Amino acid sequence: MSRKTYRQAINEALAQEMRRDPTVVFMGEDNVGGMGAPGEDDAWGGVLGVTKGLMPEFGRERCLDTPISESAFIGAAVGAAATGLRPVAELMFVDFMGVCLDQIFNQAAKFRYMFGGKAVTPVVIRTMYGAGFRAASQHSQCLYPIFTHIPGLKVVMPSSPYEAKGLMIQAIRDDDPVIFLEHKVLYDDEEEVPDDPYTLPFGEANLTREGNDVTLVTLGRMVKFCNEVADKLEGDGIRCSVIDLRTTSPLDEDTILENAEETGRVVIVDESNPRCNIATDISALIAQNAFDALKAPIKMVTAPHTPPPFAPELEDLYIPDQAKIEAAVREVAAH
Amino acid sequence: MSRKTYRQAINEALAQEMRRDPTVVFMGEDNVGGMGAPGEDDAWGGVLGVTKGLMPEFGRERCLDTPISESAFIGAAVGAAATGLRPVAELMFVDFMGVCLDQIFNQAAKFRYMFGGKAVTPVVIRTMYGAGFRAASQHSQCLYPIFTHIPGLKVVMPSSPYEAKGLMIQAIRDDDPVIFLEHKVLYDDEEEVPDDPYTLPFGEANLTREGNDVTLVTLGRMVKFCNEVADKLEGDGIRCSVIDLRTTSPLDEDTILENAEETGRVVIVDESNPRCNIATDISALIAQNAFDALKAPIKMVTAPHTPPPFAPELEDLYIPDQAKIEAAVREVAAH
Amino acid sequence: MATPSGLQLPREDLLRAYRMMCDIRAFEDRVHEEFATGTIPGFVHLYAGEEASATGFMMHLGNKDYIASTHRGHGHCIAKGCDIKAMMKEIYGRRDGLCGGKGGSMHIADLDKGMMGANGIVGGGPPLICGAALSAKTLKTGGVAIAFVGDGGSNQGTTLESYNLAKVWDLPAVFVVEDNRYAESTASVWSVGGSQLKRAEGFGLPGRKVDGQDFFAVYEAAQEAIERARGGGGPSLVHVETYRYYGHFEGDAITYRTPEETDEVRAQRDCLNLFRERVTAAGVLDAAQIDEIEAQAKALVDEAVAEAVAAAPPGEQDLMTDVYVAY
Amino acid sequence: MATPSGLQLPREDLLRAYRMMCDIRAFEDRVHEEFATGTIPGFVHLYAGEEASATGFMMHLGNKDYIASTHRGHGHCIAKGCDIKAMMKEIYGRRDGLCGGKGGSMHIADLDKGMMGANGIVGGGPPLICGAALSAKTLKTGGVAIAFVGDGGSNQGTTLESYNLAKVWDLPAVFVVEDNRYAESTASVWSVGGSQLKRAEGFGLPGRKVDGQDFFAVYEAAQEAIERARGGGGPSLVHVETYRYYGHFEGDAITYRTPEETDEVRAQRDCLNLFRERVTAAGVLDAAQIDEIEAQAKALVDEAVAEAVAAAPPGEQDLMTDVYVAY
Ligand SMILES: Cc1ncc(C[n+]2csc(CCOP(=O)(O)OP(=O)(O)O)c2C)c(N)n1
Ligand SMILES: Cc1ncc(C[n+]2csc(CCOP(=O)(O)OP(=O)(O)O)c2C)c(N)n1
Ligand SMILES: [Mg+2]
Ligand SMILES: [Mg+2]
Repeated sequence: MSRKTYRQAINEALAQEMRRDPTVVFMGEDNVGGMGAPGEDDAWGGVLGVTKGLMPEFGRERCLDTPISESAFIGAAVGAAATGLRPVAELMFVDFMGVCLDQIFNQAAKFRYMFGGKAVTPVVIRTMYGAGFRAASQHSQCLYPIFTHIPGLKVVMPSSPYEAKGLMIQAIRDDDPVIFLEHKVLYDDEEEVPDDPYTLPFGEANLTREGNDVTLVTLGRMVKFCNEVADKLEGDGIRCSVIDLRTTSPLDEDTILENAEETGRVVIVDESNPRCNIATDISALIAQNAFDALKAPIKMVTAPHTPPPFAPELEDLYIPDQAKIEAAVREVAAH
Repeated sequence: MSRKTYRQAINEALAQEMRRDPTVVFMGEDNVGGMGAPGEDDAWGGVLGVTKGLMPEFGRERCLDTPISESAFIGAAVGAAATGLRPVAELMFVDFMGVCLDQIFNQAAKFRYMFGGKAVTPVVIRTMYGAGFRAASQHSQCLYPIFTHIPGLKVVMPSSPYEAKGLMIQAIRDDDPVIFLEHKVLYDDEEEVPDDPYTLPFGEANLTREGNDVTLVTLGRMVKFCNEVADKLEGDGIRCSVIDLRTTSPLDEDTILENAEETGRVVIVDESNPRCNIATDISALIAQNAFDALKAPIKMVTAPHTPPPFAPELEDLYIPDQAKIEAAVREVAAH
Repeated sequence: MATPSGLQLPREDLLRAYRMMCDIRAFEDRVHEEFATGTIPGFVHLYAGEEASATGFMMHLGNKDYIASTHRGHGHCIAKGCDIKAMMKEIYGRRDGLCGGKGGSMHIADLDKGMMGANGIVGGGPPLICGAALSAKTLKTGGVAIAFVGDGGSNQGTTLESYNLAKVWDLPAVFVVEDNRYAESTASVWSVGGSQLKRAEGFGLPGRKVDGQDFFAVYEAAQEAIERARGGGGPSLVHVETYRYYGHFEGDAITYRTPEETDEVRAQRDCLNLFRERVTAAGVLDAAQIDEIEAQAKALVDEAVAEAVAAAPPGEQDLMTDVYVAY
Repeated sequence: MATPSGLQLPREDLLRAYRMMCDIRAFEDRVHEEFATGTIPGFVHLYAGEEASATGFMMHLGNKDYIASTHRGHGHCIAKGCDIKAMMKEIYGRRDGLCGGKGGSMHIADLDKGMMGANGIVGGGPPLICGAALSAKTLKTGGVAIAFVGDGGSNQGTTLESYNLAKVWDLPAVFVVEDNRYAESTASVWSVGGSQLKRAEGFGLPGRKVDGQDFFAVYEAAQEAIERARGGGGPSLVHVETYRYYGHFEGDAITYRTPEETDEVRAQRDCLNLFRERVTAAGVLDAAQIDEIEAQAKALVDEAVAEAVAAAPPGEQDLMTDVYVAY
């Protein structure tokens, strides 16, 4: 056990799985870096350094740089997964899905069904999401609702270093295509993380706080915000449960519904744009299945229906923050 | 006024707008057909004949065939829209979005915001969606929740020939990027459609039936099914309102909420896959804003969380049908 | 032009090749007929006319070699060794079809046979084949991977990116552009700027053009490309000039070309006829053997249709299975 | 090599060209400095070193001509005539920045100036430029459209498809591959299979390679390509060999190349130095004029920074505007 960043936790998960299983390879733009260039050998480790240090141990055959050809190399990862490898492919920013989505949603996600259960496609697509870097409209989106909408994909969103390591190891060992979403603002977050390999299960949410007044359902970076709000409100006598979904597909419906039934008051916090997102998804689940237990309208805290803006002042307004979450909880608690 | 099919209604809308406005052009694979080929001149008019007959009047300069290069030609439509034309581009099946989504969601949808309000991008992307043709997993999807999720796009889903003509003319005249979704099973549907041009507004739902017991919220092909169910249940004393959304973005929240408040009982029928879709979106809207008026859980009738299957027997089970809708309404009415 | 190497093939290989071509032709002709009766659902794209292409390549492949096909996949499937009866059942949407009735004509696959699927997405296959080639290279299986793509599909960005990725990663891959002159109604002389061979060169791939109606020419070009890939010589491209006899899909009124054009190819350049003439003229096979193979193919397809018609469809219990390995 | 045509440019054009290059250099050098102080938010990619490329092309363009840029867009913006002060404000995220502070460095655009935007998506521009060229052709504006793309972006399928579409539609378009040897940390000698010129040929486009450090060479190649497009001669490609002085983005530790490599280009092949030497040696401009232009550029950028620093950011009332024309 030692303190590790989110970045280190993912790196360690990759290293340990690559040691354990020779069929695990990774690929992506500059994932090692420096191909054909006169400088250092392990030059980059990805744009934010997540895979740095792995190539010297595992070699260029298993640590692959790629041209800027997402369709080709994400598709190659999918094809390799169907033929014996366990590739971890990096889509640098989730915002780039538009140039390669077909290989993800029509190929990887559908092979097993279209082929009558005969295909196994254990590919992991790592990708960076979320606002907070002043990276503007094309480098700050969430987009995980889109993957969640697609049958055949699993969608994983680690909220902390501990979560990241365990979920990444599970993702690599999992036999289905997994979209693994890393929040760019979390990479330097640090906490105690076991040194040995471990897995965290998909489809089992993590109850990070327990309280009988209000249920907060959330995911990714927002888990941290929700825990902070829950801590603060405890002082005011409002006791919140906080559910970290961990995976949006599969979804742990039981934990959500049980908790919502207990409190009767629900706030869902989702960093993505508001239409057809995880907040609406969970809200609908509860409105259909726990209706009779509800004591208040279900509140959703999300980004607005706009692209992510560049200016820091606007981006800060765009991101759901502790103040907005607190206000929503207070409103629901008072209903 | 004369009887026209859905196909003819769309064709007529295009013809009338092209006559009115010389900047309107259309493009797509085989949209005229026969480029470079030794046969007939107006050989195809698109794979299901929607644009057939327009080229002889408007010429090859405004009626453009394309190579199978969706990124390039959908992007070209977007670029042309930003520089003076009003292109109507056909993405043959919405299932093909994965090879060109970037030009739609990162370019067209975001220009105006990213450029501080200075860009105008009046592009229409026509595309065919939905199950029922035994066309299997990659040619039968709905996917409109994905477009609805993206700020900057308008999403239009005509439910009948009359709707199709008026909404298409509005789409062409509209200054924002519009995704215009045509259900492949509706093309041969026929009804009375005015001969003169007319527009139907975006963001104003159409109340096709009025009743005080249950509110059915729906769209596209499902409107027909819901109306049939409403007619049938009327005989059993269950009076339904049926709301045809017409556009999912913008969304007519007022009509939905008013009607839901009146009946207190809501069933949402959405042909798409169940996670993060229009059904969850509407459900969440109501659970947040009309909660106190609700008398029953909000029911959703959707496709299951699977790709569309090929075998007719499976596809028929996959599609939300009148029996499933009726069961949901009865359940909600009885709560 | 007959290549000497072709006619020097062992007799059993000649028989095997002709059987593949006849199986495909019989299959496609029969599906064409059956479709017209309304018993086959969905979109169906037939490969009749192009048999020499699939056969010329697949003769060199084993089960550890992978191919990715297109929407026009029956010929590739049959040549790669997919079970013909299970294929027919799949096309009819039957529960014991090759894909449980869930895929249909556009999604027939058999990974055990190295057949990664027909594909409903034009340009869907080439990236996948880079992956299969990467597996072969990384796991040192000795296998190669081949992407078939149409003239229309050669304009899809996914295809073009794959040429480059295969080159840059130095993969044991072959790209086969089956140019049957049309993509739906659009002629390749119009849609393809430049040329297939110059494109190959543009990405650093060796390229070669062959007469796709001549089995022996395809066979030899395929051999060169596949041996190069297998021997570590990297990816390459083969441009196969061929022709489809039926419409783009079943139901196509074929207004964009003339019946004369089709008649001429059928009469002058049919790949089965050319093969037959070649081997009988050279005396390496005799007419009776050839006739027997043709008759066997038809009989097999007759049986396949009869069984498919009689087979049971999937039911409610099948709708939700096979989405995930575990969920 | 100096081209005679270059030095025969009218004096005012030489002055204009040098001013463009100096404005870009001063802008980028200063943004580099300011970024290091932490006052500029976001991802910033600088064009310093590549000025002759943007300038050589933009000298031939007017407001009815459109360009699409890349993530490394400042140089293209300045050369296309975007207001430098408004650009600086945009980079600082100010309310009266060129895009209201909503776009930032990666999304500066000014459609009135024919600048269709920097682009955060590699390969985002070429399809758009096919559209701008289509508008020019259909509306008979006489305009041309130019897509700038990096060596890395030349491997993106969207770029490759656009070559073909421009050819097939016979558009007044030019594709400029600005090959600065690297895409992030990856060298173009590795990532680009084949070559840019052979790719152009592959799609039927005339292609030409130029020394991008030599303004006059770029100017002439640009003239040829642009005149061809404007005259109805169709699309073409120019491969510009150039170099970026700073890291991929500000903050890059530049471990993948050697400082010596950069020093050598700066010392031997700097496009401003080469221009200066050429025109002063030929006696068409004198050193004092050149110095004055440089000083003016620096002063302008100083003012731009001062105003940007002092300018107000957008606020809550701006968050939800500009998503739609009407909603
Ligand atoms: C991405 C995508 N775009 C368009 C289509 C529709 N479509 C199916 S087949 C086809 C023509 C393909 O032509 P070609 O590649 O030459 O193959 P052929 O049909 O001639 O065998 C088209 C346009 C598709 N399936 N996928
Ligand atoms: C589709 C997409 N993939 C990857 C990236 C990340 N990215 C931004 S710039 C860049 C390198 C681009 O290299 P090049 O095209 O040579 O342009 P340069 O930076 O050298 O000017 C990459 C990989 C992106 N923005 N978009
Ligand atoms: Mg073809
Ligand atoms: Mg570069």
